[in-house]
Amino acid sequence: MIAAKNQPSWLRSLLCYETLLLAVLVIEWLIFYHYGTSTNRRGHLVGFGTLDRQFDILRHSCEIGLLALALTPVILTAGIDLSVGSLLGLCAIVFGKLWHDGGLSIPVAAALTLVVGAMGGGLNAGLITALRLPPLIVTLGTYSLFRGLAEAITQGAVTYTDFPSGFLFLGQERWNGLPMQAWLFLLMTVLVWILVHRTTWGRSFRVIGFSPEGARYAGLPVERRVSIVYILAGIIAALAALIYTARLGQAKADAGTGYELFAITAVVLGGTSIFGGRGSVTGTLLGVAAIAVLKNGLACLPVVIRLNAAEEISGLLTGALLLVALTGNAIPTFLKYLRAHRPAR
Amino acid sequence: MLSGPPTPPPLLTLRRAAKNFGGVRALRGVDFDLQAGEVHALLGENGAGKSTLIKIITGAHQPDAGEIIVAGRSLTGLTPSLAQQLGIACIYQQPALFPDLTVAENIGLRLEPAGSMRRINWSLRRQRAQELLTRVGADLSPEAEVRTLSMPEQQLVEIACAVGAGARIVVMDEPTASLTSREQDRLFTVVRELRSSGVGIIYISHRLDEIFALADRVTVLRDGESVGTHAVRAITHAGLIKLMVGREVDQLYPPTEFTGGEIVLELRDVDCAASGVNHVNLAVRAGEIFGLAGLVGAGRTELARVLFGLTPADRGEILIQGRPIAPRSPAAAVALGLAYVPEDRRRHGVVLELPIDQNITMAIHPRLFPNAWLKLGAEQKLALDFIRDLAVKCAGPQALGGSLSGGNQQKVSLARWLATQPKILILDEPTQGVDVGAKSEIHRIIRQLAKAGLAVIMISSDLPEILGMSDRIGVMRGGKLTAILPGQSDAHAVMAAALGQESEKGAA
Amino acid sequence: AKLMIAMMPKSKGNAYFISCKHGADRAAKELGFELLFDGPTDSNAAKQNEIVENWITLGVDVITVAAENKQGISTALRKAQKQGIKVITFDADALPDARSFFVNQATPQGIASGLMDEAARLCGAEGEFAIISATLTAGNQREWLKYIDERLAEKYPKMKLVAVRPCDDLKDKAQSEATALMSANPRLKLLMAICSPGVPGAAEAVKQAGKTGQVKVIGLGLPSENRRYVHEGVTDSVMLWKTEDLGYLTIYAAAAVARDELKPGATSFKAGSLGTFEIKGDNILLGQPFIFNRSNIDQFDF
Amino acid sequence: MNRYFREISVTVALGLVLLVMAACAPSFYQAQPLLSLITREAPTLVVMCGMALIIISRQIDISVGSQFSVCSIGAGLLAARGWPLVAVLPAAMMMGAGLGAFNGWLIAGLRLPSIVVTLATMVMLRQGLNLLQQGAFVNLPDNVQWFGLSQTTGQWTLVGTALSLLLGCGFFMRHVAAGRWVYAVGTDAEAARLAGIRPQWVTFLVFVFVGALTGLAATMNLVQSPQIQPLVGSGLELKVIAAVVVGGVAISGGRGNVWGAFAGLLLLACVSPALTHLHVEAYWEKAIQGMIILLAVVADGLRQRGLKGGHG
Ligand SMILES: Nc1ncnc2c1ncn2[C@@H]1O[C@H](COP(=O)(O)OP(=O)(O)OP(=O)(O)O)[C@@H](O)[C@H]1O
Ligand SMILES: Nc1ncnc2c1ncn2[C@@H]1O[C@H](COP(=O)(O)OP(=O)(O)OP(=O)(O)O)[C@@H](O)[C@H]1O
Ligand SMILES: [Mg+2]
Ligand SMILES: [Mg+2]
Repeated sequence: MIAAKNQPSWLRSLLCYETLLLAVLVIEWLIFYHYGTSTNRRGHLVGFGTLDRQFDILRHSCEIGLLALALTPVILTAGIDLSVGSLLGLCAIVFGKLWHDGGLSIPVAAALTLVVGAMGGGLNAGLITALRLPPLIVTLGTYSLFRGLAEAITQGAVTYTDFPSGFLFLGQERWNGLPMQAWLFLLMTVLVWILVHRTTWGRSFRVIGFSPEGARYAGLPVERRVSIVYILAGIIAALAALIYTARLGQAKADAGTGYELFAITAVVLGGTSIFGGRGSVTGTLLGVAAIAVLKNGLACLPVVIRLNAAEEISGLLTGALLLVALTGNAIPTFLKYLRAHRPAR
Repeated sequence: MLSGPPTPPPLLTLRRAAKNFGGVRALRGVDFDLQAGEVHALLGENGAGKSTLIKIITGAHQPDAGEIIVAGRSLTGLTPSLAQQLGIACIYQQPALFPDLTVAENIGLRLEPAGSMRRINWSLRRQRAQELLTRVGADLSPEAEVRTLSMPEQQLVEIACAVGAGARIVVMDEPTASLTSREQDRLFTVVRELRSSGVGIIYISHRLDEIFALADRVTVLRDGESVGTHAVRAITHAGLIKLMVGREVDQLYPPTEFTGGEIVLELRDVDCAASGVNHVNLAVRAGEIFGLAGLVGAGRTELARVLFGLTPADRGEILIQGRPIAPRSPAAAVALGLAYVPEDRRRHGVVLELPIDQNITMAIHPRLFPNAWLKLGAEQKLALDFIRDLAVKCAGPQALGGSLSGGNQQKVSLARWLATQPKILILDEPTQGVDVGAKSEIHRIIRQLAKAGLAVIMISSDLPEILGMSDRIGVMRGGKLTAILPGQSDAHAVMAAALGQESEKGAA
Repeated sequence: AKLMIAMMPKSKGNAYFISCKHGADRAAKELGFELLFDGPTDSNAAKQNEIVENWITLGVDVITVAAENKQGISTALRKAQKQGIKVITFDADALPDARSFFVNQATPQGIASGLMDEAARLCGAEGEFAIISATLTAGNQREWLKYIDERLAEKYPKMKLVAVRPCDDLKDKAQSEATALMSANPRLKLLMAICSPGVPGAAEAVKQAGKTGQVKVIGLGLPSENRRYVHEGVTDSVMLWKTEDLGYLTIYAAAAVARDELKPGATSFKAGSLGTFEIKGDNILLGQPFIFNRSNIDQFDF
Repeated sequence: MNRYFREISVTVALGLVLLVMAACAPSFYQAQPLLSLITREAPTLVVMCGMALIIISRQIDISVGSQFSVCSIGAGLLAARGWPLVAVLPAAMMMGAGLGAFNGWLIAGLRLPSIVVTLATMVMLRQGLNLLQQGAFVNLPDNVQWFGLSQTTGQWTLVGTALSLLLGCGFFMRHVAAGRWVYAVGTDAEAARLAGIRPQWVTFLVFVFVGALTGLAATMNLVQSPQIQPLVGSGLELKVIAAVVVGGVAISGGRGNVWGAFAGLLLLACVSPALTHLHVEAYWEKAIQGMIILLAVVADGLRQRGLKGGHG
């Protein structure tokens, strides 16, 4: 995006947005490693540089990471899904209810939860494709609807807890060195990456993002492809719900409140254009990482902890980072615009 | 100073205007002038820089170098609104209208004076719009939303705007590209009226006969440079073409070699209420070029859309090689061997943000990538072949569709559908906005495809093209196929059928 | 070095906890400790976890927590304990093995029956009333509602709870809800708000509806936010323990635990200027909730 | 073929709700509670007018809720310091306009996508306010409430202000050139440029305008009670966006009007009190809100589909 046309291709790929973001991430990481790791007053080595902490960051960012992953293809098709956070909540409740009240075994309940996620995504998909409604409005409606159903099912009151330890393993333990959910997240990342970057489906998401009409005239099955991205988003949201439930050991109707905004922030920070067509899964991954590292790294700085406002400061900085990234990403197009519309004299 | 003939000072002068887009040098130091009361034609191949030149004149683009002098004033930093104040009006190649607003409001927004806090008089607006529409011969309601209009109808609204602006300089970038001869005649009358009232008109067209019919002087552009300005009276057809292309071009249509083949496509009583297609019966044979003529809004594009599954038929039968089919989506139609090169190439034909190679392979994903797995090498190779075969002028297969000129976009759009190796090819205005060189190239390709056994349906508003290329000519009116004429019909018979004056014996 | 005590409310913007903080600040000053006070801006179990992690990083000496959710926070607290950090809870307890003491301001039963009894007293133990809660899903609210229901069934059969409406901790929404509740239930005798923004919201609604005295308002809230309405006679009484004392006591207990002065098995505990408190098991009891009304509200400035 | 189908269908839906209420719970229609309800929605209505403009110009602003909070607290602090209301009001509007100008500069000046810019400023404003105010209420002096008038006069003043603003916006958007420019820019910014309109200025000014309106709305909310909470206005953005789109303003710009948005706002604002009157349990409320949003757009979608067939 930044490179001009006549540069060699290796240089162009080096200067792409993802590389810059990676650089930011590495710098961020090094700074926090340096200033955020210490032997604390109790004599323990603590902070950002400890392996435990790194794993915690990983564990805490998996759900939002999954939602960001789910949103990447959606945003590539120039759509949006505001309902993923609510769907996460609904799925968590459904899972809890199936297991607790329905007496189903964990795997069956989990499988059914994924089906419910797919159905939630399918509702979005149906309204968006069959009736040609704008995704923003449809998912604004289902944002309320899904959360409302979760509250209605539990009457707002029930919290499902006491899941068996075999299930909690999914969210709280390590397997082969990494937290269990990190493996799942990795697997999903690879799958979505392949889908988006290596298959004709991913290609058609982009075409639809740039020009839905053009895609239809080219004989691409637009409705089916668009449906797929929303259904996939629903399934991934359901998976995130399982992980969330396992991590916290409880399923409650307010699970995942506000997650959609974090996920969208991560996707956009990752360089995916909100207007569709442009973007990459790698970027999303880096975006999620950049936000998670910023948030957790800040919280490791003794200065920030003593200010008693880690959350506020990280919120402020995330917003600022987003604006800076956007501005940076927009500079080339802006310059191009200037060149086209102003005399060079 | 040179002492020329004693002409009054020109309305507009351009001196050494230059414009680059990134690496593309669209204009390199062009001189141009326009006198009051003349029609000055601009001619050149696709991508020669005509549209860029006029965008500089209207302030839509700022030149990188050079000078614009309007009425003796040298201008820097010309903007669209300043240009309007100076009396420059323009009909762009791509209608620059507001699709969500009504025709009346579109005209109002262009023509009413500036002033942000001004009251809007809606009835005056409507009345004025109605007058202008009548004047340019457009049978449109001022209350219609522009998005519901077809391309040619939108073009008419643009013309109405330009006429209404009372401008001293009117620029028309291929205004007739999608007009049929009746609107064209109407437009010519308007242009002549304007000229006689002292307006200077810059007129761009790829149709040479229009230039000879209308223009006083002609400036030819080649590769962003002016290769000379001539009085139309003093130059010949062939001379002009040579100036444009730099070589002689055979302007004759390649001869038909159609001798008859099996029926590939058959329509029986096809109806589509949503798009107004009404009881169409038709049979097209392998190797045949079936031309579809008609006036604006006659429903030819609509028929193509029905065939291609964009607006599925609700009654009747469509058969391909005798088998009944019911395409309900373009995807289904493509699988059945249909291909449709749409008329609005910027919206439907190419995806402007994607590179040429991806544009070309877009319709053949299932065949080129059978496991849904992308193979970029194969894609690139295929694209290079088409770029070579169709002589697409571009920086390479990775160049974005949007960086191409209109004609080259058309070739990419055509390439996409040739790549599907269809049985039936529907071409909607295949040479609209395409220069003579490329046009004869496309005609040759169409002929070749027919010879290879394709059934071709060619929709065109360019009557000579229909007459020259078609083996049979279908004429549509009001969504009905009203007549099918033999290929060697004369223009009168076709026009009569299109206008509905045709009698039964005409068809026999 | 100075001892460092960290205190976490359920949500730090909440006036209730801000008032706790005042007491805690006072205690920390008296004892010469450094006090950290941080929490989520909205009640959120996951964020509480993260903040505990931060404090482990810093290596504070004691962590005191008002747990949003028992299970949610306990893992992190156990981790802190493993690192030698002492943990006590206040306001809302975690699992017993994740902390050494719980500073118990009042049991949920105590709060619920206190509110219910006060409501019954004001209504003459009969008639309709409605409740405004924080959010539908907040854990403590659910618990209080449960005990209110129990108390109602047990002691006040002639009273009828007509509706429970959440206000999302927004005062303005509480006001709208209260307005609608009053017009939908013309025989409504009392509005009970069980979250602190709800009380002034309900009071404002009653005042604007001109039903002062006709519809009574009670709730859990701070004197400072309700003083005006209590004086105007809109709000009849606000129930709350002395929140400053809660903060003060918590910090004293934390300090004592840190210095190993307070050990399991103790039965009483002396907290600075407040005097001695009873310990029941591992619960340090603050005492009964306090009811503020027109006669005494001016004596309190939190 | 009716251009105003959505506006009409929303109004019909609103009418249905009101009819149901008349049949099932006539207690809904009592003058004082209704006036109270309308007064509470008056600031929302003001913000909604701004949001309608923004969406018509093909942008979106999800930071209005945070702007509202900042203006409320800012104005509250000024009032608490003894500023008279005549000074507080313009100050709040200036504050809002400033915040809007910042958004507008990023969106129109630097050409950044509005949904992301305002997402960032939403988070930043909210967190900044948390940082400074730590959630504490601001107590207001007595003379602020109802502008120092009586309650009924104050309520009517607020309702009157909001309604005249609605009328003004409606008139402006239909009959004043600048209003039509907003439509033109929302329909096609490039075409607007070629027609001599400066789309970037229009966009910028629309954001400034909505900021100023948010400041006005914050003040209108401020005078309604003796204290103000920093959380005030959270969730406001979703409420007004939902009202505007349910009321038929196209999210893709260029279509719709404030009247439809007004009907949408009334419809959504009615749901909660209506459920209370019908004695429906509170935990159904969000689900029903969601259903209403979906039904309103589905009705329109079905109609469009019926009209256009397979057209795209
Ligand atoms: N916005 C743009 N960005 C990049 N390149 C451009 C742009 N507009 C035009 N060009 C390039 O400038 C050259 C001149 O284009 P222009 O549209 O002026 O040609 P034209 O003579 O009007 O052709 P046609 O007859 O096909 O309309 C072409 O090579 C085109 O690709
Ligand atoms: N999207 C649309 N919705 C409703 N009506 C439409 C739409 N597009 C076109 N029409 C109408 O359908 C009729 C036929 O369309 P169109 O003008 O494309 O036919 P055509 O014969 O292909 O003309 P041409 O090829 O000269 O453009 C016209 O009356 C037009 O107004
Ligand atoms: Mg051109
Ligand atoms: Mg056509």
